Amino acid sequence: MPKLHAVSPLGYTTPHKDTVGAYAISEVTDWAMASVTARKDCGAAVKTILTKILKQPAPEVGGYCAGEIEAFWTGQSQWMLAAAFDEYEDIVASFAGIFKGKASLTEQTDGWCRFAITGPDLDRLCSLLCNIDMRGLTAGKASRTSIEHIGCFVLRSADDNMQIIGPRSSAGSLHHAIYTAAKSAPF
Amino acid sequence: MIINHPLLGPRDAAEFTYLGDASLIDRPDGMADNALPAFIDYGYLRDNNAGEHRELWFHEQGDRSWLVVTRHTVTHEITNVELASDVARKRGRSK
Amino acid sequence: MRFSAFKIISEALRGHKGWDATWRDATPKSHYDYIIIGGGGHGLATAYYLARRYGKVNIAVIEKGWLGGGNVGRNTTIIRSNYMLNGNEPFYELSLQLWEGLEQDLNYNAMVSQRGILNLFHTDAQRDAFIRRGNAMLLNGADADLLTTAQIKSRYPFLNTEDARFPIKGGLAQHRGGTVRHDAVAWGYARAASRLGVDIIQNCEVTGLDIKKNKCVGVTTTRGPIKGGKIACCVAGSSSRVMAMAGMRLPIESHVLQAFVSEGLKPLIPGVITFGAGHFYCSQSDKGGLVFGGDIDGYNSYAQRGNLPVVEDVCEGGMAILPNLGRLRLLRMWGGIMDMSMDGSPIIDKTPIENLYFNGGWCYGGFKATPASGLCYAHLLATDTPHETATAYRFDRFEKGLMIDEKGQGNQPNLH
Amino acid sequence: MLAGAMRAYANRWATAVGDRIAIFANNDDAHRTAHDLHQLGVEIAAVIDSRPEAPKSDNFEVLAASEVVNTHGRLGINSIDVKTPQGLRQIQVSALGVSGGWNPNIHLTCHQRGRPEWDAALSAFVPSSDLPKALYVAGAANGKMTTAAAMQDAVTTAMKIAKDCGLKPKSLAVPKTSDESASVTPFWYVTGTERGWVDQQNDVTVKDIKLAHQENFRSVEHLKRYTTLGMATDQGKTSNVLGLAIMAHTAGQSIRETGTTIYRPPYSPTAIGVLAGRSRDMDFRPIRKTPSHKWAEEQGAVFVEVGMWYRAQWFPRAGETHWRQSVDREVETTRASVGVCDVTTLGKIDVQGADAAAFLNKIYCNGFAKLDVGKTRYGLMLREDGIAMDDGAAARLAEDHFVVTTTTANAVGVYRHMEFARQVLWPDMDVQLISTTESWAQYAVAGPNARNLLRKIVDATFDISNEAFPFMACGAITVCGGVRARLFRISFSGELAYEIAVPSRYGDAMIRALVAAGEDFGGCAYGTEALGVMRIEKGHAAGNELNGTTTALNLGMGRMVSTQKDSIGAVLSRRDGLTGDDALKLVGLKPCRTSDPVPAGSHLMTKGSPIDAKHDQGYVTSACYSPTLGHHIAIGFLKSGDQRLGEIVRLVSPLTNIEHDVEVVSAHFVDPEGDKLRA
Repeated sequence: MPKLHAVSPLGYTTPHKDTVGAYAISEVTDWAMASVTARKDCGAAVKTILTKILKQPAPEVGGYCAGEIEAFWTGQSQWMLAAAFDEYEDIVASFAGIFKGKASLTEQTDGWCRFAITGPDLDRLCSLLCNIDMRGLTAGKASRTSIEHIGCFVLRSADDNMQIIGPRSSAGSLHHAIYTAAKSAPF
Repeated sequence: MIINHPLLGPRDAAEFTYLGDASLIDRPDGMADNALPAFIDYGYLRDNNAGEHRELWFHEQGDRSWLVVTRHTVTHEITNVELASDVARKRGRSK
Repeated sequence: MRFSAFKIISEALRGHKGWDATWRDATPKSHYDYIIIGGGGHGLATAYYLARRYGKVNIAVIEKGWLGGGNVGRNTTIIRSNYMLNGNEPFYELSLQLWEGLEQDLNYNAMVSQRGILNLFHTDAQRDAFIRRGNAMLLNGADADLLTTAQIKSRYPFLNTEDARFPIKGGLAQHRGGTVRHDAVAWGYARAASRLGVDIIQNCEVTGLDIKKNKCVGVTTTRGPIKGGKIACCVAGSSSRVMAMAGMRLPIESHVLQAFVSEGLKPLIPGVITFGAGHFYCSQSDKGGLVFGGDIDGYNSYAQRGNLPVVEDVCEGGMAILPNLGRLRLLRMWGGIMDMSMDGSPIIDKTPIENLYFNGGWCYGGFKATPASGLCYAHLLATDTPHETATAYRFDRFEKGLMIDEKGQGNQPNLH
Repeated sequence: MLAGAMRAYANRWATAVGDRIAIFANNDDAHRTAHDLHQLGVEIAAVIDSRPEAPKSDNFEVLAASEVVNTHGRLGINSIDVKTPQGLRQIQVSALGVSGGWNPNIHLTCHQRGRPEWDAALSAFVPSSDLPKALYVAGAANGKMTTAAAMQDAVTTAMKIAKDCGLKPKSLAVPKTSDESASVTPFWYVTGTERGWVDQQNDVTVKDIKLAHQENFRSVEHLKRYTTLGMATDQGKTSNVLGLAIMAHTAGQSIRETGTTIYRPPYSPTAIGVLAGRSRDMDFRPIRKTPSHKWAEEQGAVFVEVGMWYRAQWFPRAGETHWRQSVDREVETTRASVGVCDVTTLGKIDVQGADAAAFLNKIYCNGFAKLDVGKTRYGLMLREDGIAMDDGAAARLAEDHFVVTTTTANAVGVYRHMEFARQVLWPDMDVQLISTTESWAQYAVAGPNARNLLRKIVDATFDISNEAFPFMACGAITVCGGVRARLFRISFSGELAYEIAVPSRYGDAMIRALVAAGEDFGGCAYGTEALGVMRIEKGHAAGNELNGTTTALNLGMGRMVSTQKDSIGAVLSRRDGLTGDDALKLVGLKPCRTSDPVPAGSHLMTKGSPIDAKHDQGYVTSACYSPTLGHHIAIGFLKSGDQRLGEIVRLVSPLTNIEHDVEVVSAHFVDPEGDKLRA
């Protein structure tokens, strides 16, 4: 029986990395992700469980909690939960027990590509890419928006560190958009 | 146009998809005796007023909320934005 | 006074002192047999054909602003009859035939230019649908021509056939389609109607409909009440507002459609071209500016002005097929109010109120329909029966399930 | 040229537009221009001022109460005729500057259709007093034409904004500036000469405006359209006020009565490329690729754009010179043995919650409440107007968990529609939705050897025999030694078939493994063309049939619309006009002469009837060459089609010069009883 080897969203066997001037754009593939949506009337209970898992308060509207296990808010009573791929590849099975029917969990790991961007003045870089208020997107915030017609999540973990998460099928186009913006950045 | 999302704050209207008059919330009962005329009215007739208009927008490039936006159709001024689910519940659409 | 070559030469010699008013500005009388609400292209055409073809007299056209200031003055001037459905195609073909004889009919130069229209397609499914449509056109007596990519490349070498996200796989052409000087259409009909005795009353807004026992007997206006035999509403984007005065709700929403013009340049685009993988259409005016447009803005609006996301979308569509436009400057943009109907097709019908008639729901295809709309509406007003090419344009088609939905988008007006 | 332009050339770019300049003006600011030019060493021949009280100058001659009435020169100006109170004078010049005073820059206040108002003291239009909320105008744009007045206005307006925002601003000192005179007396045009230029770009003259008036184009909007005044690249910045003042004068009206047109965006002409940005050429829209894209490229696949996706159409092999050869081979191989096709692009929506089944019962016209766990069912979704919207399969993975598939093209719209139903129509149902389209790489494995192929892939702990995993079964499995996967026994091709899904990162490896496993049976990969051929042979409706105007009844699925429940679209689908005896029905069509094609887009006519639109009986939606049957086949819609099987009808396509007879047959050309599916 053949062994199945994984490839990254950009199609490489190891994650791809680019350096453009002061910017590093790195493909990130070592997170497993699942959407967590509270069942009817379970919003508060799910937040409590998330708080337990994250070991910090569950993210509020527009929030992003970085950590070993991380989560960001994606919609009403809905979060994306992420954990190390090696440990949590079957992430839904890993967490189904703790949510005990209070939330609907759906595997999202491979639905997305993720790019970590580090470098100076990310507000201005991102303002070339999307129309959200980047100065308002401080560390610990997440927002869904559109980048060159691609629906993406933009997460801010620090002033000089952002993550852009986009649909896996458009990884090439999204990477091209970020790369071009970094190249165009006059700073 | 900027839509002041009740959860997320001001967002560019380009992130949203428009559906139409908020009366689309009031879907008739398909099993009722008068269902056919009720659905013809629901499906096809609109007030279409020049002035304040309550309408449904979907935050497609955002949190996937359906919103009821109160907007002036002449000036485009938006005076109120609510979660459509809240409005629907108030209008008696709970199961 | 008739326009003629002789008249032009003699006036040129006399310092153009002899030209008279294009139309007569009338003061409202107390009663008309026919009151047409709306002095746009359709209203003026209705008055003209009512007088000319149906021999009616004592007709008024009342306009709240200046004549031709609605959609006939704010469109992209395209004429065509490339429709697919039998409810539509005979009507639009009638319209195209009327355009072909319009200038002789009206004795007015409306600059009818049959420079052709080309609808590009980019997928096999689109090709199949266009073949179906082209066949429907031919079966209805119109003209249609299927062009291969190679033919398109040789005739329109400036189109992006090299590096396109959605390559051009062919096109459906209607060579009899083209453009008309839009303002001149309103002026031409106004002049011809005025010469037949029609009263054209500007700056006269209808403020109410005088309805007694379910019968409309007149209108109240900002210039006083006017009694009428038959009252005909013909107000495009304002349809819902006017018919609300009669207590009617319509299967119509008002939406804004933007149009754009560039700075002038030497002849580039020989006809009208439409993009099939986005929404963009373009032609070049005789003055040299590119006239182009795209989608409606997408939300109910009476604002006669547009918003930027659609500007961006239209320019993206333009650059996708005409990359050579990149440095051409956009000069001016404007918006018109479209009476978007629930199936994308118009209504020319009696209302449930006696002697009150309705013409509307033209979506953003009203300009090309102007002559046939006027003729068919006049026919309905004169005979109380629908014109043979407009039998499907009834109010009751929605309750009966007989929608005429060219785009297959259903009851969502902003998608038509 | 404009006197202000002369000043700008001189002051900003150190350029003299001529060595002997005259300026014709009606305002004090033009004298400043003359003064500036003089200071820079340009000879000022004269300042001709229409006002009797013109300012005097020690440096140049000022002719008060005078007008320039003519100019001379062939390729450029070399002299002007000036009418002075003392009589006519000819003055030698190399350039003439004209100045009518300044207009406030009111353009932005018009972009929301604000109507400018006439300020008689200023002889200019100023912003509407009824500005949109939160729009303020200060300074010269607001008609404050001197630096000191503009500064004062800026401070006053800033205070007002602060107060309107609920702040309590401290008072601000107005900076001290010079307060030069901006006095102006209207002077619209020189009388006694016919060709006074008004719009210098569009060559509109005083005479043209008078002619417009004579012909009743008196509204300012008519004036603009009739003469093209103000429609060139300056958009009337230099000519509009002048033009309508002349119209007002001609009509014997005030300028206030005459009114003005409004300015439209953009303020400055803007390059189309700037507005389009990066969205051009290949970057016009993003590209979506499936996880097996790279593999397909290696196979030499020919791709086609489907929405944003690129899908492999067929996989040419050595010696195949025409696409039909490749497609026919792929179909024949699949029907004879086994084929593998990438179906990742189909939309997938995860539906969970206690009310998941009840929710699907609302969304689909057919019933879902009683679907067993571990089973899949075909679902037809209607729009609320009763027209078919989309179709797909819904698999019940658990009591409270379904995964729903949509067509590739409609994935986004269906998701939006389902969220509408969930949030707006039934806000208190316990149901949660999320798209999982991209999470799974999904492959169809079809053909008599499909199960045999899968046995080489699916881990042995899972029994996929016909008994354990029958037609329409679904479930979670593992493949290739423990990789999580989902298996659905559904068929689009009409063959014994499965769809198998693995997490997308394994998609590339999976397609390679499936194709390699298929080689043992002489199998192959097939693309969207072969997929299309097989679905037409089987009579399955797809995008060409679900064209936004067809109902369940048209599609031959009228009985699926349940009357036992309230589902979206059911009520309006029952309208008389949609259910008449002559309603279109989906039928199969085959040529009477087997070499004839049956192309999509053709129309159908009753044999012997006139060939015109009035006698139209239907149209062909999808067509292909069927390698299985050895001739072309098609499906399409025909009036009362289900009653007309066996009838010979006329197929016409005047656009492509085709006309011949075809036979109406069942749309199920291959395996109508479905024995293969259940094998």
